[in-house]
Amino acid sequence: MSGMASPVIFWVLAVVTVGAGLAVALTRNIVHSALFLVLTFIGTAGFFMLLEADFLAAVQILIYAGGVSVLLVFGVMLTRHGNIKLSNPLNRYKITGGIVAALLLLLTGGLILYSEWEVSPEALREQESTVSAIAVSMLSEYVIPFEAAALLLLVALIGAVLLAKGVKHSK
Amino acid sequence: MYGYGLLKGLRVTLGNFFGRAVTEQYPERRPFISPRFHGFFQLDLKKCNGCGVCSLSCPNGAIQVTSERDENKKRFVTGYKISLGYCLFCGLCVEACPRDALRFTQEFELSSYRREDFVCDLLEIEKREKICSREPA
Amino acid sequence: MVFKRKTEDEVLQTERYQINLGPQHPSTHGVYQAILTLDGETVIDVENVIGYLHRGIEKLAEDRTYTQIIPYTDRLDYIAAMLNNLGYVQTVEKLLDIEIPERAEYLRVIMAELQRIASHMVFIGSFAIDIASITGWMYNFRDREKILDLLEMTCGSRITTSYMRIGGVAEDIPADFIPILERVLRELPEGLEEYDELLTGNEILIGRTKGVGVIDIDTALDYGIGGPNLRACGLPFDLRKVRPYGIYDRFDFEVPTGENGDSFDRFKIRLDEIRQSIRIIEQAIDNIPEGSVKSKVPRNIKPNAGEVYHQIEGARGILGYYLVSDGSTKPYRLHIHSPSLMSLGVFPEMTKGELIQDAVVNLASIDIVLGEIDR
Amino acid sequence: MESLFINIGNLCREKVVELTEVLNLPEAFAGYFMVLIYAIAILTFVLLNAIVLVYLERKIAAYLQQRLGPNRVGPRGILQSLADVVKLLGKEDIIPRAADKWIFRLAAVLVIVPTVMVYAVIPFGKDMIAVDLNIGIFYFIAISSTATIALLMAGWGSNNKYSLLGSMRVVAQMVSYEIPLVFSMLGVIMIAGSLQMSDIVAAQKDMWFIVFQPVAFLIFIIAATAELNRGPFDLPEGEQEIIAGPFTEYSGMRYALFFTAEYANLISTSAIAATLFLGGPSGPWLPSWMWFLIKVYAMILFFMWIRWTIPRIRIDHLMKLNWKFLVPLSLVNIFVTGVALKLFSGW
Repeated sequence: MSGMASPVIFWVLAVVTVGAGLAVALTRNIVHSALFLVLTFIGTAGFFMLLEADFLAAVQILIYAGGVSVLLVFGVMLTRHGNIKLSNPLNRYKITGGIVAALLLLLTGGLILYSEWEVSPEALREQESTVSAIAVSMLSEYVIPFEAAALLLLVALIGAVLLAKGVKHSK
Repeated sequence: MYGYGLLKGLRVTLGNFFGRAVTEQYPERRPFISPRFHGFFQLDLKKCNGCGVCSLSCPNGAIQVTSERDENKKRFVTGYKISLGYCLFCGLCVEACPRDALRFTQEFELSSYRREDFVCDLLEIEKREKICSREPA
Repeated sequence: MVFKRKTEDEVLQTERYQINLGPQHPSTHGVYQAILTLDGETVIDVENVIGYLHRGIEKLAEDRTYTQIIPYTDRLDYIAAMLNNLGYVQTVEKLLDIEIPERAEYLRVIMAELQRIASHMVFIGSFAIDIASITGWMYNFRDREKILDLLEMTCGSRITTSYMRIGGVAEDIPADFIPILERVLRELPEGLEEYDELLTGNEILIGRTKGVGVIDIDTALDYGIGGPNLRACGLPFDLRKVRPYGIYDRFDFEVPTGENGDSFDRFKIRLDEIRQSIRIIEQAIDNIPEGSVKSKVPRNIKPNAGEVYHQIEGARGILGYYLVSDGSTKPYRLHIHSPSLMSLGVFPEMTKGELIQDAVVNLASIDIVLGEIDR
Repeated sequence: MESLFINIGNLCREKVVELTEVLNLPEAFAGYFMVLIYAIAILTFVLLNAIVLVYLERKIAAYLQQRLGPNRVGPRGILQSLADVVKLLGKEDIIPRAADKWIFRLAAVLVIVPTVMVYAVIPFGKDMIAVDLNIGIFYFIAISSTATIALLMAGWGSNNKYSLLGSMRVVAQMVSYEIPLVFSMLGVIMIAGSLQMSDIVAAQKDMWFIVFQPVAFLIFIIAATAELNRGPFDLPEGEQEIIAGPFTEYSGMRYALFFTAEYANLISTSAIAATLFLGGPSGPWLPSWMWFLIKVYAMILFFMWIRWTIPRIRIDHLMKLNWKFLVPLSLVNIFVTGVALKLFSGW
């Protein structure tokens, strides 16, 4: 991205993403808020693009934005009225929810503020593509977390299969 | 092997892909209409005496025949209206005609825009055609 | 934390909903409505709603002479008009107790079997289209056209034939009928081969129809189903064989039966029946005598007071006519026992617990014609 | 001939650069204009081909069924789809009263966006990729996965039970068939060693990947048919059961947009199949873009042939086919490819 355009794009993206994020929380219709969630994810993917992390951007769209459709299905199937207020049993805990959200914001904000970011554009330029860089670091430096995540996903997968099977038996 | 049936089906359709089309190309090529086809009606004025058997035989009462008697007490037809909107094209009237005056033609394009057009006066049509045919070409 | 076992009511219940299959729907055969209660894609309950095509043919018949009713029978099962004609005229003949000429009997058999083939072809075609093989439908209608041409040649109409008359048939066949018929009979097996390759052997079709919509013999008999649908359950009950009417006892043919009574058997049995009908027609061509085609019947038919019931093997099952005469020129009452109505009755039974897609296939497989159901 | 379109592109670029100089705009604007020009070119290509494909589909179906197909408008009916477009434009735009109006309206527009976006990475010819991203094929997968959302929006927004049922089927089908689709591509990517489209095309210089990866090609064809909602896998719009699925309530131009998207997807998926397995835009004698078109249309004809022959599969069989056959098979394929690569080329 050329120098002049990126601030403009950044601010457009920022407004869209944050606005959509707010809309997710504030919209009453659950399907609408899921759709705004898609917009939030796509905005985040845009940020990754701006940071020249194109692989991450594609992953963001594939996994999150694409995956929202499943969320939407759940939203449609598990709610009766299309109105969150009526179908969400946890809606009463306003104060608790507010406190948790504030704490989370504090935590992440603090982490962002106090971490020392190493920015080296040169190192980025050296690599041909982010894909191979990610591949190399995943299979060398971070191989144990990578495998652990894989194992976790496998467990989740088998668990899902078992749950689905169990429902069928009880019928 | 699973999938063999699908392949056989694909072969059949591919074979027919290169075959000839079997559909009728109606306005360009007139279809062959068999001689017995139940199309429009034709009334032979010379034979018809307006007896009204056809009208009686019609299950739907689609035919209206009016007749008068001339000075020799001989009956002749004065009006022959057939309502195509009610007609079943079953052919009972043609079969019932004792003098073979009524018969079917192969004309099948009988659609019309107005309801009134379905009431056809066979007498009028016959007369008109006679005049037309008399005129030199 | 203690986990309590949830009772039946506390377990997450899925909401059921209803959708209308018809009266305007791509796959109802005619104007028919089925109210499906669904749980997801599974059909929980089916409710038949009929009567959209009611024209009061039975009542109309009370105000028509015996001959005038014939064109109305065309409109009952409009896929197989010849068979309706045949059933009706044989009923009146039974009431009048008249003999009909040999040639007319043979012509009736030829026409009835041709019509049966045409009707089964419509079944195979619409079955194909209901599992979304539109090409199969086209091929069937291509071959059915040949039969319709033959019918048009003989009686002037393609669908509403009105060919049979009380005491015979309306007209003798034209001179070139038999050669053309023989050619068509030679060509039909080629077409059948094509359907076999395109449809019968198709794994997707087999997967969708085998074991789907199963009717066992007892259920079928309870619901009064006849015809191919009953034979698909494995019972070789064919009126042409069991209680021969007309001259059917002179023909040599087999009664194909199915094994499981599922949709596939109902599909397959029609293909087999087409082959048997071809056999019957071939025998009829060989043996057809010369002679008149209509016996002497008074123009005004006035049967003695009385009642009669006659049934024939229609394309869809047992087609029965119940006729009450009060001695006048018009029947006092005509009741038509329509096979489709019987078949439709079992549709909810066979569809419950299956998927929507199966419901469509099941509806196609029982081969209903709404003209006959609503009358 | 070979560099016809490249020359046109260069000519455009020169003119645009001149124009920006005349207008005294910053240099970067020339790049933006070029992006716009590429986008318009691709959109024209997609729309033109969609119109051709509507005609072609009807003709192919007709010939397979021993009919003639459209033959009224123009010679041999070639103007039929144009006439249809005009008719659709003139039709009333019906929005059901109970519909979620914004979602209903938006869905018809959104469905076309990812469809057109994937064309950015398709190699139409030698050096004829709009953006040769180094994650090319992954970009295609990511973008095309979002098409599900638009269809789901259409189904939910219509507030119609048939539509909702259809969009549920869309999600179930498209989300699950994405897995074998991606896995079947992996074999090719492993051999090519790159996600970049130009690298994948270059790797097939000697031999098309269909030779090395026949199983992957088979899986790709099946999964792609399911992703396209075509032919035996057209459950989401299964006419016999749920009228037209998510499109039931749509009429006029909105319906046409769904139709266009469907055919645009058909072209792009065929293009991907041609690029990954059939050597992309390479071939002797003819210019590369012509080879590419020939290969794409060969794939399209194949898809049409299948659609008009094979009956629709049932939903539970659909899922079984995916999870019990295609996914394991594609995993085995990846494993075998890896072992073979290790044995024969030592990475």
